[in-house]
Amino acid sequence: MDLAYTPKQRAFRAEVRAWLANNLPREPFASCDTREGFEQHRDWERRLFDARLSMVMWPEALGGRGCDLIEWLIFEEEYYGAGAPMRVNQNGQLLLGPTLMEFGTEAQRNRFLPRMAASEDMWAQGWSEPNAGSDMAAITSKAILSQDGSHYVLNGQKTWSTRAIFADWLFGLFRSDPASSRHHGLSYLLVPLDAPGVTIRPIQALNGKPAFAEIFLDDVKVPVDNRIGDEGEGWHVAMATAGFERGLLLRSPARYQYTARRLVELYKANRATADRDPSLRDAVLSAWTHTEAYALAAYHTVGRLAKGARIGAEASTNKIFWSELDLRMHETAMRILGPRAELMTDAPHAADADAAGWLDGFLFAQAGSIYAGTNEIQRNIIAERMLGLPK
Amino acid sequence: MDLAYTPKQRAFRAEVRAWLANNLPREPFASCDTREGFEQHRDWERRLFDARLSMVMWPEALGGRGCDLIEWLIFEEEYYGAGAPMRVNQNGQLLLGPTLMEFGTEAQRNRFLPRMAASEDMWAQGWSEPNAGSDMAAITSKAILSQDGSHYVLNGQKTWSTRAIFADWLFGLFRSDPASSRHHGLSYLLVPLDAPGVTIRPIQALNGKPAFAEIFLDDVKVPVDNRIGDEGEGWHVAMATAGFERGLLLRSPARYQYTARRLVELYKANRATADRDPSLRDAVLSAWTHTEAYALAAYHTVGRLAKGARIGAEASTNKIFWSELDLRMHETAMRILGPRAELMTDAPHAADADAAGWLDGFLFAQAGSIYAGTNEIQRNIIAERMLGLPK
Amino acid sequence: MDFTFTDDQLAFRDAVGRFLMTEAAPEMLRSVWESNSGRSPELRSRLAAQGLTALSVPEDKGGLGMDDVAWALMTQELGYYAIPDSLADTAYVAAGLVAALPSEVPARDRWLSQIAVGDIRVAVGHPVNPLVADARSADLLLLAHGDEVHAVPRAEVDVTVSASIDLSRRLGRVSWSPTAATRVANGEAGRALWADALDRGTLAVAGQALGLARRMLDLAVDYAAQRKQFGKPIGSFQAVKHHLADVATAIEFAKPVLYRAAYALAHGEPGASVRVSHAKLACCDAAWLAARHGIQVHGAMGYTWEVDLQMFMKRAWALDASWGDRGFHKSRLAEAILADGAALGPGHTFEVQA
Amino acid sequence: MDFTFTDDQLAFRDAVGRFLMTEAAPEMLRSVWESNSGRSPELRSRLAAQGLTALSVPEDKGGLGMDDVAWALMTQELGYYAIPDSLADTAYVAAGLVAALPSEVPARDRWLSQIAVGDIRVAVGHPVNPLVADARSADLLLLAHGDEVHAVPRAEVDVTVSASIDLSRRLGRVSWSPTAATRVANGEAGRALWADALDRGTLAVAGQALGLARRMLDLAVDYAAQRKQFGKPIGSFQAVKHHLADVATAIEFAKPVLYRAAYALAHGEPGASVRVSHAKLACCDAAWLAARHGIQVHGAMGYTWEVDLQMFMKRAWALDASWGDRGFHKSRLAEAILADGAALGPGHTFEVQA
Repeated sequence: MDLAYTPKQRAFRAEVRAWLANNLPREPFASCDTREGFEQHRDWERRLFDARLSMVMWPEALGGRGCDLIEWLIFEEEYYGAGAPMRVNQNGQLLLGPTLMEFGTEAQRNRFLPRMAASEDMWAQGWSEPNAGSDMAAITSKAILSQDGSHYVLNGQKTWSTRAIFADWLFGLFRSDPASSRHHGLSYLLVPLDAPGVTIRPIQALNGKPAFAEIFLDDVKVPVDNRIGDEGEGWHVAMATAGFERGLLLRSPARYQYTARRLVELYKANRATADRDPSLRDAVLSAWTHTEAYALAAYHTVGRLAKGARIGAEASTNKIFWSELDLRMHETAMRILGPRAELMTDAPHAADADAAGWLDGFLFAQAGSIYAGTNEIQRNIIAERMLGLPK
Repeated sequence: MDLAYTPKQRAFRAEVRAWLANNLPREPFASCDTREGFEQHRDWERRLFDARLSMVMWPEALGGRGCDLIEWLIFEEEYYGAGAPMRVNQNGQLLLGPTLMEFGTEAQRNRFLPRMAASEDMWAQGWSEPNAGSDMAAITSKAILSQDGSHYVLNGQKTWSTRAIFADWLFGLFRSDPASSRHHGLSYLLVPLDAPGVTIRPIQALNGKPAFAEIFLDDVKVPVDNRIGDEGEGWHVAMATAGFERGLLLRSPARYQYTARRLVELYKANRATADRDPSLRDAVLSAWTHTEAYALAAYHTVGRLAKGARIGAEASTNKIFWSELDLRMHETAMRILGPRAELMTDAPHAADADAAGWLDGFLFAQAGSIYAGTNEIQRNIIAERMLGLPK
Repeated sequence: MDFTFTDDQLAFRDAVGRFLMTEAAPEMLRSVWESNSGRSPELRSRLAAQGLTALSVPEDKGGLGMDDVAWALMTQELGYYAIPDSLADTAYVAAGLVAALPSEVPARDRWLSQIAVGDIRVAVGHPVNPLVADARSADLLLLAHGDEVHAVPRAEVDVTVSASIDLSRRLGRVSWSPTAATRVANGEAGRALWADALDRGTLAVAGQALGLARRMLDLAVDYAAQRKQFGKPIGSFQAVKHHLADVATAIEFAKPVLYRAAYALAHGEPGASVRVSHAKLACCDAAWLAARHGIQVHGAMGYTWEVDLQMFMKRAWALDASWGDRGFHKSRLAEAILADGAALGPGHTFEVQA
Repeated sequence: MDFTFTDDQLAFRDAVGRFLMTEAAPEMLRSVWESNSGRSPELRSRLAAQGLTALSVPEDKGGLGMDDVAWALMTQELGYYAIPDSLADTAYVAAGLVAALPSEVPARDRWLSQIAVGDIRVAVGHPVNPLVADARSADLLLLAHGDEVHAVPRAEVDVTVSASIDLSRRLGRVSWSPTAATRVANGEAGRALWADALDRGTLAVAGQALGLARRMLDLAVDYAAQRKQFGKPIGSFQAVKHHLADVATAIEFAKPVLYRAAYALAHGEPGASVRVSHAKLACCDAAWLAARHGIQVHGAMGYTWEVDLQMFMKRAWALDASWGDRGFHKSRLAEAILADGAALGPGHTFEVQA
């Protein structure tokens, strides 16, 4: 155990910090669930890419800089600690990206990853279907191989596809063996969203913005080259991704530590009123202890990964921990804000800086225990795979 | 809605208060899980009976005074508010008693109830078996009717029978139809514990005292006159009792309100140290709000019963509410006591009055979410019978 | 001692419920939410036609002269159907305040009968609320200047609107200048009027929160019964059952707290304010939990604008800190419970110490 | 940056675990619990024979010179097997304190080698604990008189015993009179020694609590897998699964907090005390939850003396407030977190501000 950062790591932190200090947008962007905000975030991603900071863990050849996981954590700390914009293409970069690295052909990696790192292609995920939510293996969307074996013909419907109305590509699972059921006979395909037969209908989220979309596929032709891994192996390929999603990559600790810091500041700025409810002070302290615990667990896991360990079912404990922590922190903020909590941040009165962002964050936190596998499913996984309790 | 007590109700409260003031034991009794304490509590019950205060709701002819439920609540408030001893025969009086009233023959009522009210007979319950806990319908203990139909022959094992090593009688369910299964073919029988073939083995509780017993039945003869209700109807008869148990009777609000008052006093006496943990003040306030809510719900229910309503699955909400409230209150007391919490109250150092009783209460509170149907079972009942969710 | 409602009270509650079920259906809620004014004159006039604006107005002023206990039932219905209107502000809080004005106030009786027939919408600007609900659409505003109560016509105030997450709440910051002409009470009388208004406003929120909790529970139960995953209704999974059982339990034990507070208020009990704060906390806890488990049971559907649940959740979240946030009401509780010689414990649930 | 243990550290931990599994089996625990002294000399000497009494003693004094990080693993094993002995008090807390005494103290080296070979049991009377663990059975007591540290032979103190719910904890109130002969440190040095002892004692409790949590989880999992109701193992019911998943999660996120605190202590980081308080709170929370869900999953069996669970629960409850209760450690946290200019947020998890 050696908890000192190496000079190289310190230098990298300094570089990232300096770059952000010089390049951070002066004005906050519009919500990335709007066209305007989406483009602002996309431009920002291009600037990150030009500084080779968009996907620091990727090989240089693919637009990254070959950082290890510790350096990645350092990047995340600086990035979120600076209050930098959310990563609008992260579903592609962090869910599909690692899958392509592991299961893609060299041609596929070269074709898709650099453009993904540069956000020239924006990606939306296509897992869920109207009747395949928690039960993902219930997927029915079909991908039938053409006679000549050159392409698949897709029919069906996907849903809950994040910001798909603004995206260029869809990645997801399709049933390539019509006779198959459950986890078998699925293939992992990449679908251009401008292909004939694709219809995209926005779904308005709690905040009234088109944060998701339904995607209808009507005889959509997708070349076989767009399949990742072998035909029928899609579940296996996707689960690796799901593992990543539940695990660290998509939810590094830094953003929660940043929220905790803001919460402490909010409490200190409103202490007189906040302390009328004694539970709030305790909740604020817990915000620090729990985000710190999450960060420590991340470094511990990363260290074990570096020594060859694999993330197993404990990834599910991460999912539960960050989603419920994030919700508690935002609930605490709402309680501290009291009557100001309900006000839309674009409302004049709420312009007092205190309140900014908390309501949006509170609404978004409501979804944390639902997406990427509900927390009920995660607890089942922990009990069955980590503790070995009977199905 | 009229929330004023009638003159009659006020007079009754005054009478009970005066009697308790004159008759309360000066010294606290030993634990009723010990022989010594059991006898002390039994003598106390006799004194209550002589004042016709042991079963105030029972008809005068059976040793009560025909009080209605409001008067009963008043009695409980005065009784527990005065810190009077726990009711050592309550399993019989409150579980079996109402069942006898509803399903017993006149002969059975006259034979058993007055002696029960006077605690001349002490009763233990015989529901659980080693493999029939939460799943009570899994009962296998047999009661086979003799050729001449004069008596049953009992064989099997009961367990978790409260203070059975000190008791005179057992009431419980037995499978009188060997071919039956689950809820069918069970009969409700009263078994004298001095009958040949009965063996009682004490079970030490968390506190090291013989609070329960296992009861082994080996060809025990029980006259058919000791059956309550029809043969094979035992489940139906017992469920009425179980309903009472989960419901109000066994857990009137007063004892929890008394605990909440003691907790407020404990907090005020230790405020300087307690307030270092801000969550404690909030927990203390919740103790009052939740016990008060429980009392209000009781009066509301009693009022509805008086108008002819029945307690249904909402009885299960009572069970969850009082058991989790009681545990939280005792956990809060442990936290307020800090390093004094772990000390046995008979230990010299703990003689500071503050701590007395909290540790014992904390241990006992651990069982509240388990006995009388675990809280998991209760939540299933609420969901399925009160909300109508699918089994 | 009878802690239940009369059959008449329950029958009236049921009638109002049936009325709102048809008049305030979710589709209609949606259209009002998305409208500019956030208010529907048609709805308001139908509410008036039902006599709902006249509930608190004394009978000799053309009202029904109902008390706080009746409102404990009524506000639950308003919450259950999340009616996009501030009816309780006008018909309960304001009506109560106006009725308690000294008879010298010339306009008092006129206002009462206008409220009764539904001619005016009255906004109440209690100091505990930084913004005034319906300030813009009100005809008359009751505003505080220290202890003074002022009744100010809409024309005499400026309103800056703030948007709430609950689009059926229309909040505004009011700028105005108190004059002798607008003052209707002051000093001790003013203090008393504002104190009563605070308790009534709080009780109205508590009742609505409880109604919202019941509605969100019903919505979640319906969804859990029909939505299938892994080949069976999700409502058959124990985790879902236990989430909803917890909501049902919270509701069961908030209800009587609300009723006790209403009775204390109606009978001017000394401890009424503490009972009211208790009711607000208990009912808002139930609503908060119902929202949390409600959206969890709905899964991604619950996170959408299309599914009705969102309107009820947002209303619950918005009302949570209105008419005094948790800190405010917890302090009122703490003051009473931790006071020396506070009458706590068995026997004090209904016995009012003089 | 490597926040993991070396293979050697883990191997040693495993070896100790295997040793305790056989030497401190539940039956043996029971017999020691029910004995008068609550201590087993045989066990103590076997622990010494394994070198466990020598872990913290410097190598030149015949010890293994292990640091706090090693103890973060070791104390978990002591907790997991709930060994009925105060080994950590002597071999970790006291050894650390004695080793840090000024070399002028004549007896220092003798004590260290006696500790190393297991000849003496040392009780530590830190002011944060009202009673002294093992005061009666100790050979030497380290006692506080203001900032002064006194090393007092058992013969020179009177001990009044208090019984704990955890029968393997033997607590005593100590009466004694400080003399120049017993004083081994004072002033600044004394303050520093007591401060270190507090952090070590706290860390030792945190580690044991985490070990207890892991054991109670294992016991509950085993029981849930074999106990059948309604025709299937209760472990297949979602409610039971979710109870135990929550315990597993609490443990997962307490572990690294414990390790971080141990490292901070071993390297004398300025913020070490805050890390230690954090570890105590996180590990005791995990243990408290493991006890609660553990007994719930065991049902009535968990409420009995016969089932092993009770010994682990009682130990967890007893340790919860030892070496500083929650209020004490929460205040230490609050002071640091709410301080002006506190270094919070991303990037400060390992960066120590000078």
